[in-house]
Amino acid sequence: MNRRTRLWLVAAGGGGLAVLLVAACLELPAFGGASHPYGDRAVRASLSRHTANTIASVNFDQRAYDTLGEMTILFAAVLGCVVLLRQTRDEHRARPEPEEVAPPVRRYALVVLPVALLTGLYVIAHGQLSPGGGFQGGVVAATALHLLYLGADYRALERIRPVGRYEVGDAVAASAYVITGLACLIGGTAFLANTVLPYGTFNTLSSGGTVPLLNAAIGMEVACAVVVLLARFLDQAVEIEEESGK
Amino acid sequence: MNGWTLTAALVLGGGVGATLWGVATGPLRRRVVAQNLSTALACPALLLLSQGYDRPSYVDLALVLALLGPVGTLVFARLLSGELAGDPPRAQGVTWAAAGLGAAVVLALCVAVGPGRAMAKLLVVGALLVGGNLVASRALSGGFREVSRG
Amino acid sequence: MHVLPYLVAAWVFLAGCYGLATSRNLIHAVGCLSVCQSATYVLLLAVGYRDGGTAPVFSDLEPGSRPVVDPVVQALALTDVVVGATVTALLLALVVQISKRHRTVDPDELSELRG
Amino acid sequence: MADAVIVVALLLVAGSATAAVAVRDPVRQALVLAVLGVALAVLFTVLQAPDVALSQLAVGSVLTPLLLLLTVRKVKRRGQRKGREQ
Repeated sequence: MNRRTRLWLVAAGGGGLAVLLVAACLELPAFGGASHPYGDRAVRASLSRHTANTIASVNFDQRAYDTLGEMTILFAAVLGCVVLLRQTRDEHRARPEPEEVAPPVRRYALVVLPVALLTGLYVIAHGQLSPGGGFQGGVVAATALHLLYLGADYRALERIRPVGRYEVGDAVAASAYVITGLACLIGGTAFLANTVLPYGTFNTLSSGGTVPLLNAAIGMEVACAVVVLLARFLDQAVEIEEESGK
Repeated sequence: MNGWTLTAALVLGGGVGATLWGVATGPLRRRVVAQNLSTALACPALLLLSQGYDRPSYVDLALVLALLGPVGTLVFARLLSGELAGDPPRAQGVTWAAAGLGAAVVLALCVAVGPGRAMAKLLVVGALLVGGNLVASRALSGGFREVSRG
Repeated sequence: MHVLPYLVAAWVFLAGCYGLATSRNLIHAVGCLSVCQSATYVLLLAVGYRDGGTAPVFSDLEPGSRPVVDPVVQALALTDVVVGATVTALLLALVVQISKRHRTVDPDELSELRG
Repeated sequence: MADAVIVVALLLVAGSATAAVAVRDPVRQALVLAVLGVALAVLFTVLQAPDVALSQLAVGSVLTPLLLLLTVRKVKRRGQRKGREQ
């Protein structure tokens, strides 16, 4: 099937799909309508459990089992990357030479790194209060670590980021999520059910029962996963070379 | 008719729209500067929206964008230092204009919000935004020596 | 205005599919796939919007004082953004493997290398 | 006036998505994808979804471009030497 027939097939299929999509869009309820049955119930359930951020309550309380699935997908994707990007026999690891960076950029990276790390932890900790949560805070914290690569060079980053520890951290955080769920089971209720811990007072750091715990577990898991992911890509792009120097 | 959201719409439509045109066409050096400007203009727009919707918790968004926007540009400056070494981007004027707009928006919001914790947070966002974008534009125009492996 | 967000979501999805089908570089194809994914976020959040509504985050808002948008679709979109990024990383790892084994990233050249 | 912002954000997203697909070179596409990430974050803020906007900002501004550019560098490094050998 050469390129031309394939393009014709894409055009025909795309055209049909476009017609169906537009027809469906015209039938959808008007944008901005007021009937959100699930939304109202989710807000009521979240407020009944003293969780200020309803989205965190949906993610870590009402649909905590789904988030377990999401976390497993994330863990499997990072595992796949680690396996695919490993150093094979016909490759050797070349030492990355130190990189000379303009002083203002280096100062900026060293100043912003702790601020970004702090912001990432703040976003994780306030996950069940203000906008944020484990997923976003984990990515912000992991990106903050790589400021050292951007501001200085790869050797500086490797010194402060032992990859083995982050892989262990990834696994520990993933199992912490499951253990919290089992603790709820042992506590006499369903797996991952938020009826064991007291809900605390509304809009405080300890409110929401198990939501903060699951939030922290997901935050650590996403942060470690992104660090391991970027470590593998950086190794491939910066250090690992073919045996014949290619 | 909320003045804040209207200003945000203007900043988005005019500023970020122009950077979208700049990043999609033209030489690589202009595209990289346009990417830097897109975050430099989106952050004030987010601040205006948070004031327009009367939701102080949206300022966290502008804080994270003020932090990670310049880091994204540093990524491009670092990994494209090879291609950019040929004709380094010269965009001091535009970057200073964007930084000026950011500072003006932060000051306007500080006046509207009044003294207190919220103003302190706004000033932090403003400092990060202006400082970050100036350093990022400095990094673009020759922050990294042309590097083979990096 | 009542149907514009859904049409934009459909347009972004079709543009992503077009880019995916006619791409001559696998890295470009992975980028087009992430464009397709972002179309689903736009559709999800457009379905959950309510006129005059605000975010159901009550850290700085008195519950019940203002109409709120639908939090369930936001929870769906939120986790998918991060998982989508790691799946994009997995696809890029596959592209690196393909470029190692077949010395090319052009899908047309790849289909001719039968084993 | 809220509708005006929504329309502007939607058009920004549609434009940057079309640009991300139209640009064929992966390096330039990484730049346009970064701008698409910012446009999506603004659209999510306008649709009152700050959590999703925060997530898109964190992922779209640094993580995706860094992964794309590292892959381009790894693939190009192989290509260059292959070109030099012929």
